[in-house]
Amino acid sequence: MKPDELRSLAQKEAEARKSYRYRINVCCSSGCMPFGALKVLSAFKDAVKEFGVEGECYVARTGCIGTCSIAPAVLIEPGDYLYQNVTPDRAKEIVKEHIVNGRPVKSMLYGNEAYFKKQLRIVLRNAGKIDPLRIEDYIAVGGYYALLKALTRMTPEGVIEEVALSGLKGRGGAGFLTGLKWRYVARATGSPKYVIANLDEGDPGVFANRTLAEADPHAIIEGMAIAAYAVGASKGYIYVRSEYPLAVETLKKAIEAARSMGLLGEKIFETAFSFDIELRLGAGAFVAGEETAILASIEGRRAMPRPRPPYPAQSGLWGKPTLINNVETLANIPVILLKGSEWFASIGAKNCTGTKCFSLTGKVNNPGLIEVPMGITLREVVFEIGGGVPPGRRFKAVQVGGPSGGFLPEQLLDLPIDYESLTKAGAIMGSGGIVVLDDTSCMVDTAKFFTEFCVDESCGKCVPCRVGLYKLYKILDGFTRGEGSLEDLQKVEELCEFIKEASLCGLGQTAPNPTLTTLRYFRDEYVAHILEKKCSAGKCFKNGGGVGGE
Amino acid sequence: MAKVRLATVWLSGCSGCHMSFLDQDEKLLELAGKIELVYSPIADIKDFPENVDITLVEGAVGNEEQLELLKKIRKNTKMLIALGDCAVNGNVTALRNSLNNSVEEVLERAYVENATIKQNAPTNVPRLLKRVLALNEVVKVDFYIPGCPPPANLINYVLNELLEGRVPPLEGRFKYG
Amino acid sequence: MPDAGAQQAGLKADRRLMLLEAAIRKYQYRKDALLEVLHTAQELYGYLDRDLLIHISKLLRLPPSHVYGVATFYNLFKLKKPGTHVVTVCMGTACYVKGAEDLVLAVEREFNVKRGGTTADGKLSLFVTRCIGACAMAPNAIVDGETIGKATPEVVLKKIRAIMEAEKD
Amino acid sequence: MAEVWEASKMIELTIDGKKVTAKEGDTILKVARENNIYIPALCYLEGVSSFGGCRVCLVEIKGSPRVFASCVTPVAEGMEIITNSERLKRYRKWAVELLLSERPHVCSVCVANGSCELQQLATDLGVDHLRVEREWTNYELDLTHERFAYDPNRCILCTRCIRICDEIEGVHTIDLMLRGKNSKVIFDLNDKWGFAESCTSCGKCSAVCPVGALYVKGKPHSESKRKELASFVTSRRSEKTIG
Repeated sequence: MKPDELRSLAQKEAEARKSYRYRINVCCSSGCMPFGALKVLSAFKDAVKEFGVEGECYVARTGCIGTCSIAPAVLIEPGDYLYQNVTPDRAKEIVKEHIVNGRPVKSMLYGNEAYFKKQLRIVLRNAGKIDPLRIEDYIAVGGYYALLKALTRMTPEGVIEEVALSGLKGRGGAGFLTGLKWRYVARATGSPKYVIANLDEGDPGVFANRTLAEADPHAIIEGMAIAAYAVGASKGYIYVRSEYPLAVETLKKAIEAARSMGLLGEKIFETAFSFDIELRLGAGAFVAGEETAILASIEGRRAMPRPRPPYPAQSGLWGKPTLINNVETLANIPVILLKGSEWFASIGAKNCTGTKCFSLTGKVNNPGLIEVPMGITLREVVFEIGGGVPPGRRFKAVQVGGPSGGFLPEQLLDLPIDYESLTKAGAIMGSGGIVVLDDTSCMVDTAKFFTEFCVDESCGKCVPCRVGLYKLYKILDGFTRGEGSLEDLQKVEELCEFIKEASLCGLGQTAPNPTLTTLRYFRDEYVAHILEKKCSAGKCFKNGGGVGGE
Repeated sequence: MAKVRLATVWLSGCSGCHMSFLDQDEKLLELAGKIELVYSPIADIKDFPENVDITLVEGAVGNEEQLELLKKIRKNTKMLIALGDCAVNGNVTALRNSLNNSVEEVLERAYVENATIKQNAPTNVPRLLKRVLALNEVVKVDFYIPGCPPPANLINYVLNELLEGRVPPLEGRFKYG
Repeated sequence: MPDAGAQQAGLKADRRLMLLEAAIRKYQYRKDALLEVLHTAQELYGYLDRDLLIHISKLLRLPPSHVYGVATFYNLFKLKKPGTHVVTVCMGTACYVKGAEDLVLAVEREFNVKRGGTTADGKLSLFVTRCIGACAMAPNAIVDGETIGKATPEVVLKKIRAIMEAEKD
Repeated sequence: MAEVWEASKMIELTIDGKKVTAKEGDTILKVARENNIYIPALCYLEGVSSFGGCRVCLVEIKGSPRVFASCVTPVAEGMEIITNSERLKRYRKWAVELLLSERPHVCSVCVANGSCELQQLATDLGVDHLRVEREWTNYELDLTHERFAYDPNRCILCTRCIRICDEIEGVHTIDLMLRGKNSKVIFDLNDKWGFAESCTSCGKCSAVCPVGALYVKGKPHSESKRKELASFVTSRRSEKTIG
């Protein structure tokens, strides 16, 4: 594709968009699909024809709008009218009233403004508003312009500098400065170099990356191409969980579309830069999301992490310099290049710029996919965006950071969301899961649940993680069945320290977090389990013994 | 100075640790000057006494009677010592834990399948526990003397140190297992 | 033409085998394509049996133990034939918090099947999975590919019973 | 050859306060051993690639709060390494205790009793009891090979056998199956050893097994064991890995 062709295509698309008075965006992401989104989509298409308004009303199949609790969700532009729990019957009524008569159907609207008020959508800028399967839709909203800019008006070092100045940190969890990581790879000797987009979002309860891929796959592809240009790579891999069939399909089609338009392949935009992407599927191993394990998996081996150094930046795929970025990190890149690092750095908190996507789930009134500026407090997320816990229940704890994230109590809710504050409190940013617990959850049982998850997902290479976690699980399991003594609590702490400090990779190093934070903030529950055999949530002691109230 | 009240107990084990204890030979005489043996399989005392200073326990906990006895020992003893590997970690006694069968199947295997005469499992004896337990799985243990069996001089060394009021470090002095 | 080794490995020279070998050719017999090849094989055959693994190891020139190690490392690959019908209960955080365990227990009890296993008659398999990503509709169960959101034991059991009944007719 | 020597720079560092000179790129464990400083290790085997799994050879490096597996961490100029702090002893003890509790390691009925590296470590580190519950796994004993035997109940998953079979014998008969606590050493497609077609019966695996999991039938374990490979093997290997 020539630079001019991109511009003229964008223009043509934008005009076509303008020619419609209304645009009906039907969310067809994994959150809405199981609840009949495709039927709703065809119902809208039929209704538009039936009422003869297909000339002024465009029906689009889009990605996630973010309000997964009201699936299937439909967004009508202009005015961003959001309809909830739409059925094929309701679709017909909406077309008749809203489009034909110009009267939005108030009774079906999702009237929750607070949910959107504190959100800021940069990564999810296009989610729910473009058709992910039409590359033209992406180009119409300025897609691939950043790549064009990078290739034609910036040096690789200039791109790295821009990303570095933006202060963007890796969104995969560890929070390493993205610009710095790129520089390491750019400076590493060895050829060829590789770029890997990490979409192995194995954390239970986290679906931010999946939603991004389903809603705006080209943002990831464009980000990867820019990264490849910056570090000098010509080959990229997207590593996706195979449990995400829709994301896999969407990405596959997006890569093909980009290839057929010449946005991937040889001599992109008639420059010397060539880059192509291959999709690689995971197969159900949480640990494969770890940097060195992802390498093993792409090389077709057991996804067992290896010690670092050498870091993948020096010796990655097949021993070559490799850049591994989370897909959310990559989706930020095009915006940073277009709007500038200064603009990006002005968003969020000091030392922690930009936004973060979270899947907000658990005992909260408005679960869904949210994107918030860094530095926002947990209270704002849980109570303003999430609308608090269900009526009649009491907030107990919030878990940030997936299965190895810590649990934070009420008194820490004013903590700002940034890498440092979370780590200090015993939680982690992780890949973006926020799970809210109310008084129906037992903290001992919950710690046990997450420890069990990590036991199942441990690769088995190092002793602390393979054996230590299992022993920890057994002790916690004992507590929920009325076994154990107060002395065991100290043993648990010692064992946790060993696992945290001596494990080989991030899985083991963070796996004790749920146990350690529940011990730190909810010790009284452990004591009640041990001494009184009492579980205030009524979860434990179900198989004989104990006096847990049901 | 009053003599230290010492007890030795034999739970589920082969008695090899007690043999090793007796192998202290002439050093036993020295020891005898400092202690009073208040309970032991080698002395005919029916009930485990109160106010015991040190109890050496050989063997793992294999049946209900031993479970009760060990709890009583703990209650009546200042310092409880696990003597030998069965007491320390179950050892040979606990090998039956690998058979995921019920207690009945274990008995069947031992007393019927592998018996040549009188093929029937004993009935009027304490019931076997489902799982053989090391001492520290039941009660708090104050000191461990590993070995199968622990050598006589190790037992002697530990006892003498303890009688002197010191807790001897064992790193490198014993053989694990 | 199917590879000569296929018959040796006891595989039928059918369409599935043709597609599998075509996929392997597409990856140019590269050793690092093992995961992709296993994915393809499982899609075609439903599960990975011994003959299939031997054949793959020969074509990719990988040691059998390596292939077996990889196939068993990843949860998704099944080495045993699953039941005619499959129930999968999501055990992700959101689902667990909202009572997914009760769903599993209900199915286990009613159909006498353990999680990860298949009923004695081979009719029903029960699997648990870690997060299908529909957390806002937790708890979720998937019965023969159909997702049931905000599931209760009653609804899930009813659905399974209906499927099993339909089978009988 | 000459190139290789020129390429390896010599650097200085201290181990436990002792100044030593080392070749750049060498691991901490190798340098320590060359200087007669003992760092305990279990999964490490000279002559094959390092695994870094047992976490027994952990050391501290001044300036970092972390601990490092010395068998895989390369030395660097000016590094100050501590090999024997109280913290390290605590961690090593946990590692050995956890291994002993993972499967039924009953020394008195084990072929390796007296020549077992795990047993020796337990002794050295003062593991006089286990703080966690023992697992009594019941894997089937594999006696199908005419010369060797395999008892998975004694395996500590150090992967020495896997590495030597792959890297020295070059056949890769052995690998791991499953993962995490269910991991198990297997031959070919989880076949019985005697039926594993690719096995050359060379015996290297049993010679390097640190415990009594793989052993030669009818021969005292102490006589069939080797902690180190023949020097011609190790020297060739280390040359290869310099570049």
